[in-house]
Amino acid sequence: MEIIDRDDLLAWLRELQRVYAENRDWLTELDAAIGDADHGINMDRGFTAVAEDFEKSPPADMAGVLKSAAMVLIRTVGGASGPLYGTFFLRAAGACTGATKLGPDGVAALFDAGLRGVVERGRAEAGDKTMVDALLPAVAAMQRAASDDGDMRAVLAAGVAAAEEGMRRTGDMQARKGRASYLGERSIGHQDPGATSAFLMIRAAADTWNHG
Amino acid sequence: MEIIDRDDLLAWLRELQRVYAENRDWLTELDAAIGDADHGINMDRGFTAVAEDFEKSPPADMAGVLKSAAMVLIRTVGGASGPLYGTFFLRAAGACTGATKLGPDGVAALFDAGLRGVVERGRAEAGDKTMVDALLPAVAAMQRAASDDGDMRAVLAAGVAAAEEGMRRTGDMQARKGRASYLGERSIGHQDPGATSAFLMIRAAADTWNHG
Amino acid sequence: MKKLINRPEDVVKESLAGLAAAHADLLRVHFDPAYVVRADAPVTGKVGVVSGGGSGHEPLHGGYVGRGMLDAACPGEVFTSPTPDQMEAASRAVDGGAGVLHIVKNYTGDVMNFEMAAELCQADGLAVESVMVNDDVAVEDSLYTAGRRGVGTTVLVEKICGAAAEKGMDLASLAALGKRVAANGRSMGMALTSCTVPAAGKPTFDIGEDEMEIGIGIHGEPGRERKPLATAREIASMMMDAIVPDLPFRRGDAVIAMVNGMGGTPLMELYLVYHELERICRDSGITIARRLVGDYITSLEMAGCSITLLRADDEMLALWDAPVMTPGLRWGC
Amino acid sequence: MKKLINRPEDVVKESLAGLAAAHADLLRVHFDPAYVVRADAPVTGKVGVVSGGGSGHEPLHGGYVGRGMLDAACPGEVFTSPTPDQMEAASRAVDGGAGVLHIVKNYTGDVMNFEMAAELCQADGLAVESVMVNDDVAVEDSLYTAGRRGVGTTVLVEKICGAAAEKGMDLASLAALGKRVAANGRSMGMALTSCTVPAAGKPTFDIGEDEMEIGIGIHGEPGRERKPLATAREIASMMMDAIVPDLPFRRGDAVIAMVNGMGGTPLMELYLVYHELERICRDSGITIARRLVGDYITSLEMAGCSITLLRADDEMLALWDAPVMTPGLRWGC
Ligand SMILES: Nc1ncnc2c1ncn2[C@@H]1O[C@H](COP(=O)(O)OP(=O)(O)O)[C@@H](O)[C@H]1O
Ligand SMILES: Nc1ncnc2c1ncn2[C@@H]1O[C@H](COP(=O)(O)OP(=O)(O)O)[C@@H](O)[C@H]1O
Ligand SMILES: [Mg+2]
Ligand SMILES: [Mg+2]
Ligand SMILES: [Mg+2]
Ligand SMILES: [Mg+2]
Repeated sequence: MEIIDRDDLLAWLRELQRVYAENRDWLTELDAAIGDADHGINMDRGFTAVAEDFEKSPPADMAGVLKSAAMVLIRTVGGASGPLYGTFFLRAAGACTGATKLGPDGVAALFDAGLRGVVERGRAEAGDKTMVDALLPAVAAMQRAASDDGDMRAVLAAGVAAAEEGMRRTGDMQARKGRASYLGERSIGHQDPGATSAFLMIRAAADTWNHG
Repeated sequence: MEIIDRDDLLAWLRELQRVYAENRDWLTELDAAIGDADHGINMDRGFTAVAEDFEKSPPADMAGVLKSAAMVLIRTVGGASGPLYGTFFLRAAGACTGATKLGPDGVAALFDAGLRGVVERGRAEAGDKTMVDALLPAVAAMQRAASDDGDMRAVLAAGVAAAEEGMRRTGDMQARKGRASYLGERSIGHQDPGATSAFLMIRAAADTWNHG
Repeated sequence: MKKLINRPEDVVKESLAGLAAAHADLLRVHFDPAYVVRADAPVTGKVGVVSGGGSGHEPLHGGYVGRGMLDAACPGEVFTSPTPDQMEAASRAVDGGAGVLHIVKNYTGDVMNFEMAAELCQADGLAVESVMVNDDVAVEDSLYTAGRRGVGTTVLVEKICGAAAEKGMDLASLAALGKRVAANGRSMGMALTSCTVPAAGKPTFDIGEDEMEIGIGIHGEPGRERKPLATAREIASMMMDAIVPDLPFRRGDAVIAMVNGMGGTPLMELYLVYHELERICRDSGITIARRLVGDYITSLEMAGCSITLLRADDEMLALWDAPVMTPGLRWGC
Repeated sequence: MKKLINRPEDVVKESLAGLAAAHADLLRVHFDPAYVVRADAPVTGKVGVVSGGGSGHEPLHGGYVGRGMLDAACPGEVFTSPTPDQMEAASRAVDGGAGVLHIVKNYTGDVMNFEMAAELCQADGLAVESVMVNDDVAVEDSLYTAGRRGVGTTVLVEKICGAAAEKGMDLASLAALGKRVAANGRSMGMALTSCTVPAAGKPTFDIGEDEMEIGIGIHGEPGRERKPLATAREIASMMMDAIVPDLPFRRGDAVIAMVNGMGGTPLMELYLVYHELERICRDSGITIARRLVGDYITSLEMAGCSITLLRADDEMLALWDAPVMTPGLRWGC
């Protein structure tokens, strides 16, 4: 598919519920190693609530879908990831106000807006071993692919590959933000849970939108 | 030896310190099974204190030795066994007031007085699975041996054998006194710690006084 | 064994030193023989209220010394009854001329040691009365045992008798009141894990990862039965099924309820159990007039809880509400 | 996992229901969004004092709601920050017209959620000030971390600011006071065992039978170092060696000291640790003017303790002594 619309966003967010349920224990184990053993639980709770909310009252347009998801995440996730993913979707909603469909460059812009929100809220920089280390290279890769006139598949594939690479590289980093930072050098050698959930989010977009 | 004197009583009580230190863990394990895992600790603490007290101020006569031991045990043992062994030695002291030596029948009378004190204090009957089940047959056997004109060795040997037999038989009994009674039928199959410490006490007398 | 201690043999002494240092406004600790006594003892004309027992159940008993509860407490070694010389010295220290009440949990050791202490006091002209607490419904057939153990109701007897003594009640009436409270209280406990006596160095009992012990005593004594782990709802029901018919508690009764932690259970879980207890009482028409939720009579670091119900008349409720100022219980002042 | 619970996902809700039922005289619990609020809120003309954080630290924060301490507390899931909608609703519920003070422990999640809540309140015309508590000296180099964690000093900030608010202090002064208290408090914790988050079902970390974790956080976050088990004396020294030079506390300083249990440690051991603390302070010329010994900010059933020292001036001491009436802290009324 070359464009996505409201239903595709809905499908993506519903897919995220499945993905975080499936990866709940993995994310929690990653968080147990360098945090407080709840990231998988938080993400699962939040996206289950998002899916339930859509069941009850599916929003009418693209921005509405993302904004509803944001509000539900802010209300239900808590912890660090709640405000961060909440802000991500809030800003993503802002990026498609009024839109009914998005092409490859629109998708890249959506993720870029979300990323900016995360950085503003959490003040993390590249290399701090956070979700930013997956999101930042992913957004850069998507923007590059889009400006190279890549199609949707290419843009998403570039995002997934860069996010995965970024996620893996968090393993070697020393955390400087979030709970993991309290470990100092002991955080090295463990992959960051938030970077992992961010990678899963982008891969779910690719999986959902490429098989449309 | 055919008679015992003050020094023999002192030697016996000092030997008891060694015996209870050596059997501390065993007695405590027996108590862990059907009680609160402290009988060995209690006996060890008490008789260590008795020996220390003798170090500082060795009493002048037989009754004094037993009475001092009683007072120290009452002050330092606590639990059920503190008042019971305390009363045992208090009454034993009463049985040799004014005496400077005891023959076989005097020794039997000493243990008999102690036993009566234990029964008065604890109101246990034969078969209740307590120290009485070692003391009662032991005293009966010593009295029988003494009235058969047995010598000291014979009287003590009879006491040790009967105490050991009585101690072993507590294994099959259901406790009706003390903490172990809370277990009901679950107390069956475990040897009583107090009967065991009582057997050790009598055996220590035989060991000490027969090698004089 | 993992404990915040120095040498096992110094645990009780050093902990008492900490208690004394932390609460010098309320109490003093005497060593050799060891007892905890309220700062302003003896109070002239007032009956002295004394309790005691093995250590390891904190805040019981030392944490209840102060105003409006205990005048003195005698701490034994961990899970081992204190000795008559402690009790005698404590009794003398709180003797304000109106006699002394001993509150004794029904354990062979405690009973015999307090008996000897009472004999010593009385031989010396000090009037002593005793109240025995034996409220543990887990001990089923008390005819063939040393009788029921004294557990949670002890806290309530100490509070209510302490308040009455503070108000000037005489020794005979106080003993009668204490017996009435003891007679109307029932408890039952359960454990998820064992405790470890410092001097023993290893857990008192083994228990599987999916087992619990129902009817446990406060010294890790095995209880009624070993069962598969159940939910808080089921556990609360099991305990109430043993407690309620025993007195029995009846529709319309007003009670003081206690959900007590054994030492290793988070407060969060105790409130959760209280939520279940409240539901069961509501369904049975029993009114919880007053309540305590927290660690009041513990077993070292054992995980688990106990439930105590006391059928309370108006006098008991008024005495319950009276001011109390101790390290472990404080209100109204 | 051995816990007195029903379903892991209902733990927080059911425990709050128990808290509400047990302390109806002091507080109410609102669900959806969840917050605990004093029974008589809002108090007209008084600044509302609000805190909150993940659950599992009881009595913090819900147990400190009542008179003279918190007006409201927002409980998150276990060890997970609450959400802005809870904080906003709680702030509105205690708004008596004089604004609201947020007391926030420095964790990324708590800080960001309270930040969003403050934005929501302010957008609606409700004045909000925040005090951040970041007293954990175990976090050594705070330049390269999310900053120091908020731990034991939180209890003291809540008590002191709560008392000041009750006396009518205005929002700006209250925020300044809270910051002064936070700036003068230092803490350090240690653990003997791990805790288990109900929803995770297994221990957060593995620790050997003869190891301890020094500098642990209140969520079982690994600390400064894993060490062989030591005595209480050595442990108290290690913690004080980190705490004292940090502020630094000096000869002649008067402090409020807290020896806090992590949830699974018997009170007996906490008093023993207090005994060590007292000796160290005496030797260093630090005067313990006030103290708390007990479970005040816990980590579920974790065994271990923390020490907090607050250099207290006369104003703080007077506010410390002011009446407080909450489930978790009560004196003077
Ligand atoms: N300041 C920050 N900026 C960006 N991401 C952050 C920041 N702090 C933490 N994170 C991310 O949040 C993740 C942890 O989320 P989660 O476990 O749900 O929350 P908490 O740490 O409150 O328990 C981390 O793995 C990290 O990726
Ligand atoms: N009423 C009693 N009469 C005689 N012996 C008793 C009685 N009650 C208990 N005992 C004895 O005391 C022993 C336990 O002593 P100990 O463990 O030192 O005290 P406690 O039971 O108070 O911990 C039991 O094994 C039993 O032999
Ligand atoms: Mg986490
Ligand atoms: Mg015993
Ligand atoms: Mg004992
Ligand atoms: Mg968390």
